[in-house]
Amino acid sequence: MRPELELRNLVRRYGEETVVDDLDLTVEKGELVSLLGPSGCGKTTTLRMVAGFARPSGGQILVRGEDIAALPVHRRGVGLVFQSYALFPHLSVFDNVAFGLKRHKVPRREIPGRVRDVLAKVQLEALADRKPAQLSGGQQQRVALARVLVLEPSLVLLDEPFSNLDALLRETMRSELRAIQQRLGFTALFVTHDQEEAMALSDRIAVMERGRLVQLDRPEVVYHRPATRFVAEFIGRANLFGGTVRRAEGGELEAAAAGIRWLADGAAAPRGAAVDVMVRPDRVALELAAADASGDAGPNAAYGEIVQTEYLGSGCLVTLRTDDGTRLLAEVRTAADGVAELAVGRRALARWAAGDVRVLAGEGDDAGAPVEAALQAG
Amino acid sequence: MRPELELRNLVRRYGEETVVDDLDLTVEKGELVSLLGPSGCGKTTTLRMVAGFARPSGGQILVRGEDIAALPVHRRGVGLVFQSYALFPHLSVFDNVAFGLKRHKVPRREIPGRVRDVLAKVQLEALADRKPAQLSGGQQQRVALARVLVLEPSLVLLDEPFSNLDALLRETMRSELRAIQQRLGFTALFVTHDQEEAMALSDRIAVMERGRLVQLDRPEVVYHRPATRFVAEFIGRANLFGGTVRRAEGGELEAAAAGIRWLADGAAAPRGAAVDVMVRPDRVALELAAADASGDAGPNAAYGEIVQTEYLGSGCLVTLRTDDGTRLLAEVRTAADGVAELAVGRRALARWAAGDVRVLAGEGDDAGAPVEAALQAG
Amino acid sequence: MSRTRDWPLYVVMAVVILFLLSPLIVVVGASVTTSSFLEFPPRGFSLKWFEEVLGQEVWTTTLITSVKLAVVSMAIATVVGIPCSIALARGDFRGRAAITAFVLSPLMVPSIVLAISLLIIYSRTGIDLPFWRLALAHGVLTAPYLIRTLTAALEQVDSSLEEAARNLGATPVGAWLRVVLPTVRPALIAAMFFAFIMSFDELVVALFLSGPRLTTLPMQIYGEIQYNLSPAIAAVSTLLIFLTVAGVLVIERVLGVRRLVR
Amino acid sequence: MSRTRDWPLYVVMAVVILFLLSPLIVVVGASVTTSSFLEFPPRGFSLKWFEEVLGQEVWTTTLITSVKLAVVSMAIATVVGIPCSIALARGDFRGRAAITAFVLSPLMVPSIVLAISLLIIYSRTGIDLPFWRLALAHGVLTAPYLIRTLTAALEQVDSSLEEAARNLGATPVGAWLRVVLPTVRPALIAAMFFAFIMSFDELVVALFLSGPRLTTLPMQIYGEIQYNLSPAIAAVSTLLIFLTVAGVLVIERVLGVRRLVR
Repeated sequence: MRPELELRNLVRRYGEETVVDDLDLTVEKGELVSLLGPSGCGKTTTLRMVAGFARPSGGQILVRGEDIAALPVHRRGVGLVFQSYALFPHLSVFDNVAFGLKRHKVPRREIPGRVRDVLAKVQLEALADRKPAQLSGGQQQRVALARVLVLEPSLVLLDEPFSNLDALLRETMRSELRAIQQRLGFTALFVTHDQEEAMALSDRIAVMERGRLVQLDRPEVVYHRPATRFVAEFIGRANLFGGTVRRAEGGELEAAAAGIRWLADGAAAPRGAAVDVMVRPDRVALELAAADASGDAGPNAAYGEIVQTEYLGSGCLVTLRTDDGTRLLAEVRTAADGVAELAVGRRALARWAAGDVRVLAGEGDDAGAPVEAALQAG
Repeated sequence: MRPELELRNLVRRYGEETVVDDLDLTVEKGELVSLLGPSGCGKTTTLRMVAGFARPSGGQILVRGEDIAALPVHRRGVGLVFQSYALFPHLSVFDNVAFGLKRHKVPRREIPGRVRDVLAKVQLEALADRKPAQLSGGQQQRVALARVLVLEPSLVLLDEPFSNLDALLRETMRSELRAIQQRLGFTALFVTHDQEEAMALSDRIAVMERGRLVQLDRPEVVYHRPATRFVAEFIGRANLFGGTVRRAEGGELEAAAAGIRWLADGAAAPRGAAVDVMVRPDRVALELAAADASGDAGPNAAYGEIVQTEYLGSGCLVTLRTDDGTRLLAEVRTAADGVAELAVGRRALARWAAGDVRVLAGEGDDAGAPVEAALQAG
Repeated sequence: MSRTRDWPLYVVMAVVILFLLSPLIVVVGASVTTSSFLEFPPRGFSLKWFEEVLGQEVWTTTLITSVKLAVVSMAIATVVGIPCSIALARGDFRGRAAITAFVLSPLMVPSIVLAISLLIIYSRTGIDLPFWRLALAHGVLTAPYLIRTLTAALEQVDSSLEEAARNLGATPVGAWLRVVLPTVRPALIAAMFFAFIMSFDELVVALFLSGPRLTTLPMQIYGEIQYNLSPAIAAVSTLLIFLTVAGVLVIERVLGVRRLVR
Repeated sequence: MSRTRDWPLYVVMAVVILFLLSPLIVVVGASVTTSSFLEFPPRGFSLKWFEEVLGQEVWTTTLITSVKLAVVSMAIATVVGIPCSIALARGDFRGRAAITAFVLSPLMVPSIVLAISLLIIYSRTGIDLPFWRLALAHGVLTAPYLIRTLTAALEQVDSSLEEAARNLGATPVGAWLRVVLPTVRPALIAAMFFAFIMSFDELVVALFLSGPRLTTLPMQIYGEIQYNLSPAIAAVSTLLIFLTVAGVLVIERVLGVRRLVR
């Protein structure tokens, strides 16, 4: 079977600037893929090229195997949910949803039924007669989705659809979107700059940096095995330090960075190479230490003083300043009030496993190439 | 010593509507207290009354023991950081920061030094000559803060200062704000609708609902021992179900809710009472079960089918549909790729400890009164 | 906001408004005098000058002429203005600033200059249709105003509205007709109303171009003053004032004052 | 956007602009003729009519009069308009809609009506200062326009700017002078420019109120046409057109076209 969407060597230039640079991306039928990156990385431009609002400077866009470059916007049959919702302010919810059906010459008597069906799916039946200005942000968001889904597109593009909602609603809506997407089985390309959102709802994440695709993989792989330093820092919190390889043998690697001896499993780099070592804060364990404890704590461990704690509900983010001034983050699970001891000013020992250390090509090296190519998925 | 800020029976009405209803709140010197609640709960109105932009319909506002009701806005000496930043677009960063000093008749020759000092504190020295439109969102945010801090106010009000920043920057800025606040030692009243933000940076959180203060306590208490159903649902994710008390003796309580037998420690309610029981998803443990496992799993446990998983980086949020259709959330720590087994469609057993169950007065009862009054902090 | 200390501001506003409205107050006052002279304050109170005006056919005839003229020239300005505004609002072409300046320039050239120029043009063509040539002239006069207002309104419309319409299957023209133009309807109606009023009130160009067979209401008033300064003039003026203020209030009710002020 | 299919729109725009500018083109064309008649197309090319105009003292005198008049009436409109706009923009008082309608009404009453009214007022006072009474009349005429534009601009200003200034220690008046007004400076300058042009171009009220000792530029043109239709008139008009277009372009450069269009 043909993939739903295929981008081949897609390029977009504005004058001198290359906004999308030789992008290859395949989205299978029924999949939800996120385009994730900071603003200006080219993710929205990519989406706009698929929708037909921007013209590729080079490359191909294939939908179910057919090149759609020559089709005008209104014949592409690709649904787009806008960040601003772009609801038509002069039309009721019903008429907003019916708009696309009328343009597609659906017989008049079929329209009310189809509109009502899709409004039921997004739980908005009761508000069909309201104007967009009379709806809350979450309701507007649902209308924007319903307006696209009523046309039963096999490919739906979403441009940061939740960025105008507040935190709680954002989580609810993203769960709902995921459920609807899986129930109706459409394919979705989802643009966001919010790494938490991308991880929560994507089958795969495409991380973009300055117009280029730097990693395309499942959320857990992107989080735990980032391909580059950029990905490591963009996807969640990271303890990331530059260092040098001291020893490398038998799938084990030892490096010195930030005054700590790092041991990593399954990484490979030549002795003396400049590398970045990384461990996620949620893989760092903390235990209280004596006030005078210091010195070498062994590999993958360091003593330090707690300088800040941020309560996260399910956990607590602790900032540790080690004796040479390095700041280490540790996300500690708040097990039944045991966290109270981890107070600012206390001395603690941070520790992590060799299996949780990732080694990336250092700044000096050919940036972008992961060193841990030899590593296999667990 | 007098508290920095004291609100006594503060009331604000707009026509028929009571926006702030009999609010009592004390903020000690050096403390950071968040006013947290959904939009329209009166938190911003409270802030505006303290700043002098809204006039109380009743009650008192004391700053270091003195009633400031009669003082005009510009003589209150209370700093306010606006949600929109409200930087003066026609003035440079330097002149924005110097604005307050000039209004306070600070000698001309002192101004450059003080402006430069505060710009150094927020790391903006290099951008002193820029206009606000030439700054990024995070930089504008810093100018807004610097402009207030340069006047060395002992009380700073912040009105959702991070809501216009994107996710990553928001986390950085909130860490920075907390560090600056602790270093300079000013008192802060922080308005937000984002419970994660409030938990991460507050000494205490004041949760507001429809103009009333419903809980005022440390973040971990608000999270784990919410005073009402509203607080439980607003602060983070919650598994919350209505039920009936079956047995209550010796500080232990047994209730039936959602087809599950609940045991709770340290709660008290009469037999037959309608209650709400709650357990946070991060306190629910999941283990895979045989495909045919069902029936009674014992107290504080339930069998079910995994219907959705959302990857969170440090954890994974799993939705379980139990055999009677109840949806249970469990936040599972992603221990080294072990999560892969918790896939949609698998059968699992959810389990939690009696110490993690909270019992709240049910909907039918006098809503708002916590049942667990007897419970002591661990 | 603590607005209780704002009263000096509102006193100033009241004085300014009184100052601006003083001419209208004087005219309205002068219209109810019992004497036969145009004077203020009026002597006594009577509506006899209104009776006289409403009894004279010349006023109703010229009123109808002026209304017809204003409707036709408004229509011309609208038909001509909409596509031009759309093009200017899209406006990612070079020289947009210069073109906008040129479009606005007829608004800023003395109407006497326009009158001369149009006289030259019409004397060449030799066509003798005074109503239509005046209507066309007023269209040229008012279109820049309409284009100015409509372009500003169109620029405020979120471009994603048009894109959403296209994405849902509308053709380029369909997206404009069904989504973008309806969105700016209030601004368009307000601009059309002003175009109507500009034509209805215009005197200089009308004096030059109308010729002997066409008389508009302002022309009739002008002519009347030359002969006698009777309070009937004030009565006509008073009727005009009440009609326009009523028009403004109706439009304001329908569209909201914010739209009109802009 | 795929704009390549938009060319029909731009063709329409070009035609409309040509239509709107045709009077100006004709006047400019007529000014370079070698003949002694006001005609278009011109015969040959010469600048002799410009030489003649620039050599005659009456044109420079009336030009200076008109500029002075426009400056003074613009100043009156500004002084009177700023506090009124502030009060309207704050506007959480009853009857705001009605007040706005009243403020706008002088804009929508025929200038002939204003002229009559002012004539009545001035005939009562008996003060014989033609320049000042005309300046005051033009102030009344242009202030509503300035108030309209400035009120719209002030309403767009985020109210938290004023509040921030107050919070930082500014008095209520200080907050307006130092923060709110500077923020709307571009709109204010544009509105003042238009007020200047409206007064500079005005003819009807000037004819009624100026009396024999005061002649503005539009009055001089008007008077000239009565005697002879020489191409000198076209030359004067051409100079006026270039001056105003230059003004618009300068303002546009300084403020950006968006401000001016609004």
